[in-house]
Amino acid sequence: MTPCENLLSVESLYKAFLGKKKGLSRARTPAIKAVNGVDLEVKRRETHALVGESGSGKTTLGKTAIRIYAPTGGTIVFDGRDITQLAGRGLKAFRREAQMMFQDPTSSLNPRKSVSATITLPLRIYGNISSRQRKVRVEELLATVGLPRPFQYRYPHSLSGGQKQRVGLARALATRPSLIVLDEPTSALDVSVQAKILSLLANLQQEHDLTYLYITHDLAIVRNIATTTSVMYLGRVVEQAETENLFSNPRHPYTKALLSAIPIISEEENRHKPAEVTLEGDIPSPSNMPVYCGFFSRCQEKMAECQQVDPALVQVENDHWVRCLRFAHRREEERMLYPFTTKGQRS
Amino acid sequence: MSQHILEIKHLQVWFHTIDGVAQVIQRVELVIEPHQAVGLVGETGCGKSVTAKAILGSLPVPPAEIKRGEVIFCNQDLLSLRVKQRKQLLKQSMSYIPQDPMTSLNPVFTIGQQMVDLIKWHKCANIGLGGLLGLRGWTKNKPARKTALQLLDYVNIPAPEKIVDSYPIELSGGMRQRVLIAMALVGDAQFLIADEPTTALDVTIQKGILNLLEERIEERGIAILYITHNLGVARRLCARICVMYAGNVVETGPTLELLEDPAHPYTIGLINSVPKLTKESYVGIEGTLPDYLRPPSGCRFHPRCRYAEEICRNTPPSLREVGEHRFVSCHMIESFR
Amino acid sequence: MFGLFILKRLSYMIFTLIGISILIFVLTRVLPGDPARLALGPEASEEQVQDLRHALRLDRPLPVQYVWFLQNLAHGKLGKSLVTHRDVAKDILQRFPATLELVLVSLGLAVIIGVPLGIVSALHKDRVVDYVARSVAFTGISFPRFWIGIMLQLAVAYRLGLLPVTGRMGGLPPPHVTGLFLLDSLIALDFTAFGDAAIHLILPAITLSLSPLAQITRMVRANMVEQIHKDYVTVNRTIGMPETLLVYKYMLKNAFNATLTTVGLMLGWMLGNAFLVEQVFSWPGIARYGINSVLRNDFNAIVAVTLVVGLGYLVINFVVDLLYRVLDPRISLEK
Amino acid sequence: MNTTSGQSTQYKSGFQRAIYRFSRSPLSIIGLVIILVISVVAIFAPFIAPYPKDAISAVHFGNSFQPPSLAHLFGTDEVGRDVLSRVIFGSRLSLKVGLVVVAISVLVGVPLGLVAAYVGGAWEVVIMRMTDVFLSIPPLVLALAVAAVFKPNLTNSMLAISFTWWPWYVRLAYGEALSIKEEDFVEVCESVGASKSHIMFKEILPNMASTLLVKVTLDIGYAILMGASLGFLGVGAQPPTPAWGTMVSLGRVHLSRAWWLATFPGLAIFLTVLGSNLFGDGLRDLLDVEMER
Repeated sequence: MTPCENLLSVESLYKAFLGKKKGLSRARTPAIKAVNGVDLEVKRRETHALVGESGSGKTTLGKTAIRIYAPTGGTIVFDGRDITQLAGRGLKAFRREAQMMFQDPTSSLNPRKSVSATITLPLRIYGNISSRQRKVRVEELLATVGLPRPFQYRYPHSLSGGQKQRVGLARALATRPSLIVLDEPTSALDVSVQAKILSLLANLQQEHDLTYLYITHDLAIVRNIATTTSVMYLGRVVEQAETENLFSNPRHPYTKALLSAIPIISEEENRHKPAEVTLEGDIPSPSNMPVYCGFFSRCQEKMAECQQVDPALVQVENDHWVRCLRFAHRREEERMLYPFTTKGQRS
Repeated sequence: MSQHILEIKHLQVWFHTIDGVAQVIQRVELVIEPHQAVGLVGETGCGKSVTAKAILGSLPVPPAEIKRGEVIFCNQDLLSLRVKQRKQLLKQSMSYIPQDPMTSLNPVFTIGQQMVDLIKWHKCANIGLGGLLGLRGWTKNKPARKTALQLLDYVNIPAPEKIVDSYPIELSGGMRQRVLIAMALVGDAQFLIADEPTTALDVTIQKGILNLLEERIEERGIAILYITHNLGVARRLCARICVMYAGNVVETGPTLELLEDPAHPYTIGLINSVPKLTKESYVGIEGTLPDYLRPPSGCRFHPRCRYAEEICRNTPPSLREVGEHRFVSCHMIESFR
Repeated sequence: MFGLFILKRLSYMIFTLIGISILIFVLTRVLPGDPARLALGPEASEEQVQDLRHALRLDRPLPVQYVWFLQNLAHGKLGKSLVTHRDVAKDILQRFPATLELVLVSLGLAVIIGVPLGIVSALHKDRVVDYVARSVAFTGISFPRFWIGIMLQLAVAYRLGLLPVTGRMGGLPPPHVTGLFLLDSLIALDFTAFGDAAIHLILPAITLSLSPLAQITRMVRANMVEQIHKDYVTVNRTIGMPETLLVYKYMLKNAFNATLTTVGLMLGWMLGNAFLVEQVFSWPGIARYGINSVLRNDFNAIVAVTLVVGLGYLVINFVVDLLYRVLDPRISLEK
Repeated sequence: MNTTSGQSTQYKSGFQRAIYRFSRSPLSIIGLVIILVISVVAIFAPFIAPYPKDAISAVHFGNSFQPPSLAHLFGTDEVGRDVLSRVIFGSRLSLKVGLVVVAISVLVGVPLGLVAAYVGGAWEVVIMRMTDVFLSIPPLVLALAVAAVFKPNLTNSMLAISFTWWPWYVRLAYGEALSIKEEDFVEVCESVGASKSHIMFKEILPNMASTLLVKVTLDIGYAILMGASLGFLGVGAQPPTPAWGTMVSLGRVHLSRAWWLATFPGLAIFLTVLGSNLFGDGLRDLLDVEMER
């Protein structure tokens, strides 16, 4: 089968965490709908950014997309194969093709295991190569992520934040995956170290034809490394577009608020920022989700009907989708022009 | 004497650890004018929080040791005052906003109880037995509670009546930070130290808090020392920025000038490492942070500096004026600017 | 919210109680050693033993025995003691106040001395006071209760003759109201009886309270020290809050919650360890009664004592949990 | 702090740092010394004891009830045996009780706690409820009941104590595993496809090793204490075997006439438990600090 254009495509994906059990009775506290119907397409060798604030479900989406969590609804297609219901051996076989790099450098490495033991684990499970070859592979991986050879004998407590993230990256590369989900890899690092990790990630993408699903809340990074960007709010994609397009012409009020809130350094960056928007209030809690548009309580451009209708994701431009009633009227016109491409109701 | 509200002269702080003596703060010079917002910017481990603690006097003395230096505040050197005197002075004119809203409020008392204690304490020396026991009735006492409600409203908290009787765990991060700001504004302090108050918050909520801080500071004419690792936040709030690296103030100057045309090699490297919306290429800084147990001799940036010469390796530089209110601590400044 | 919590805990307690009864029931019935033979002693004839076995329904299959046992339990009949041939329930009712009094006084002693000692040693960490407090704590824990009891008896009671060696009352016990002699004598305003009961109580109470005293001191110290590192302490101190307010109101309340669980545990622990102290001081409590029943394999009594002590344990844990919820809002408000 | 330009600071390795900090707290050193002394005494008992034969069966009615003297440092008992020798041999028994009880409890309790915390579901409910049942009976009562049913001897008393001791380790392992399994590296192993047993025993267990070590050190002392209590109540090792608990109980009968019979074995118990307590506590402060780093 010819390798289809999308490495990973996700359709109306749901993931809810059951609330705590109340005593012996069956009743539970309301389920937390972390991912609430998401459609996503990640093309090969692309960096697709998932942007959103805490509680937007971006990390859960990342983990569910590569089956670290089992989804409660929707379908996931990886490289043409449906991996939604995979389990046991099938799931284990799939695992080598998609890996994840975590946010917190200290907690993603077992403090009691040496660097080489951490990297060898995936090799032992998938590599079926002799231990001597494994040692060579470990040294090779350390070199790829820019760490000197003797680092393999060191323990996590003697490494800096940046060095720990490089070990995490080496571990992710061990099984030669085609997709890596990066969960805010640099947010715990200092700016100077972050720059080096980001350039390392960029080089590795070229050398190993890697596809990245880059999860972050830092739009400045997204602007520099992502080809496509999806903005998430309360478990849903509220806007998705080519990164250039999103920054030059943001449509959804939340995206505009996010863009205007980024602290900038140089004067000319101001030109890339939309008009001043300040949000009040807090994100509604994911356990009792409003039935209408989640952003209603904080939206500056809210209209009356925003409180009745739950907006669907609508195509406003080639490869630019928005989930907002302001653009809903487009849907009627669209029905005439492109009857089958409204994302929400894929036939 | 001088009209500065706070002046730090050649502060040096060492820490005695098991592995040896960590010379964390080598030389910090800092001047803050009344009604002025100064940003103290630096990466993790550069000593900015230690400087703040030295001013507030909350440095744990057994491991820490203030080798030399003076912190002149309201014409008195805080370091030489006795604890009682310093507390009295701080009580009237200085206050503090902590970094992590999640752990900075006492979990087992309501917001009202904590604020009323603070308000009562600011007015009179002792808060009486009732306060000590935290009797529920006591917190209902009218004047202090009314001031607490006013303050909560002053920091734009919706429905202060509900918040006053709720416990910290019931509030979101942004809300807790606003409570902490309200607490910092209890006494009419002229000087405020904020230690990265918005780092733990989301970008949109951070913007709200920064707007609030900006308005209240201008209204009350408070001078603020704003500590952060994010240059963008410093630009948004502060008129002047001091850049710190490895226990030294390497450069100070008006915000816009410093960001547009940085002088010190480290500041240049720092600004170049930040990914910008204009998609300019970002390149980090070579090498890693120095180890305080065996700090590099002379200028502590010399191992990572392109312009390092022999002089940089032996003698530590001192702040030199290179423009209007612009100071840089670097020997080779003339050669590459 | 509270109703639900209480309901949940009660169902949990009943469930555990049943668990205990099964455990003890199995222990006494299934394990080797024929209870009837042991009770009647070696010289009893074979058919005498068989009659007893039949009377106690030991010959029936196990589940039937257990059901029969539960029925009796429901009616409060705990069966006859093979030794005293009196109804076990009466024995226990008569002896329980003695143990209760000993345990309560010892706990009072431990808390009154332990809590302040813990606070002081936490505040002056690693200074003389701290070392003294910690060494007192360590010795307290390490003393074998029975041995320290004997030593006290030997030194104070026997050699110096200051205090009575054993027993609970010299003269006549006060009129029976609650069974707690101290209380009863106070109610009857009979101060000589009160004095008499008190001096009898001193040595056993000290012996029993030594280890809980040490545990409470350590726990209070550990909790207070933990509080010192918390952010809110440094923040309040930086804002300039006076030390006394900070320590005695803010830190103490945090530390107190955790100490409460220790006090609860100690109360339960004491119930168990009263066995040794009552044996040494021949204190007429259920613990001593329990030991004799175990030694003579009077299995009805064993089951009864274990159930009573187990129930006491569960009630204490339940009360501690309830208090913990009241004091610490975080748990009940957890969304 | 990481290395500077080139010359790497000579860092005391974790172990050296631990030794340095340990040596700074006097209480822990005393604890270590006591434990070492008692272990040496236990191992070389036959050579150290002045009258090795007295420890088992020898009887000299001639010099019974001799007060402590140069010949008999701890005096002699009712049948003339040297109390010091019996106490020295008694240390063997006690250490055996302590080590066996703790070993059984760790081997039974820790895996159950791990499974309950990591696998969860039905396992968790069954294991934890059973633990609650065992722990809601005061340990001494349960041990007493178990020991009394069997023929009273040392092995049975050890089994009785272990029977009541393993639930503490289930609870300890359960609590630790619950917090460790939240760490990212556990999720990484799951995402890489490591087996459940690998994660439990090779990822989670090593991280709770230090807390376990502290509890083991403390528990050896407490297990000895429990063993002595059972001995005192008459269900432990029977005479003439030199068990400390039994010696105290027998000594109590002649207390007024020969105070030394009960005093010295009791002192030995006290010292052992004190040693393990001090050393355990020193270990805990040490490991907590190491955790903070």
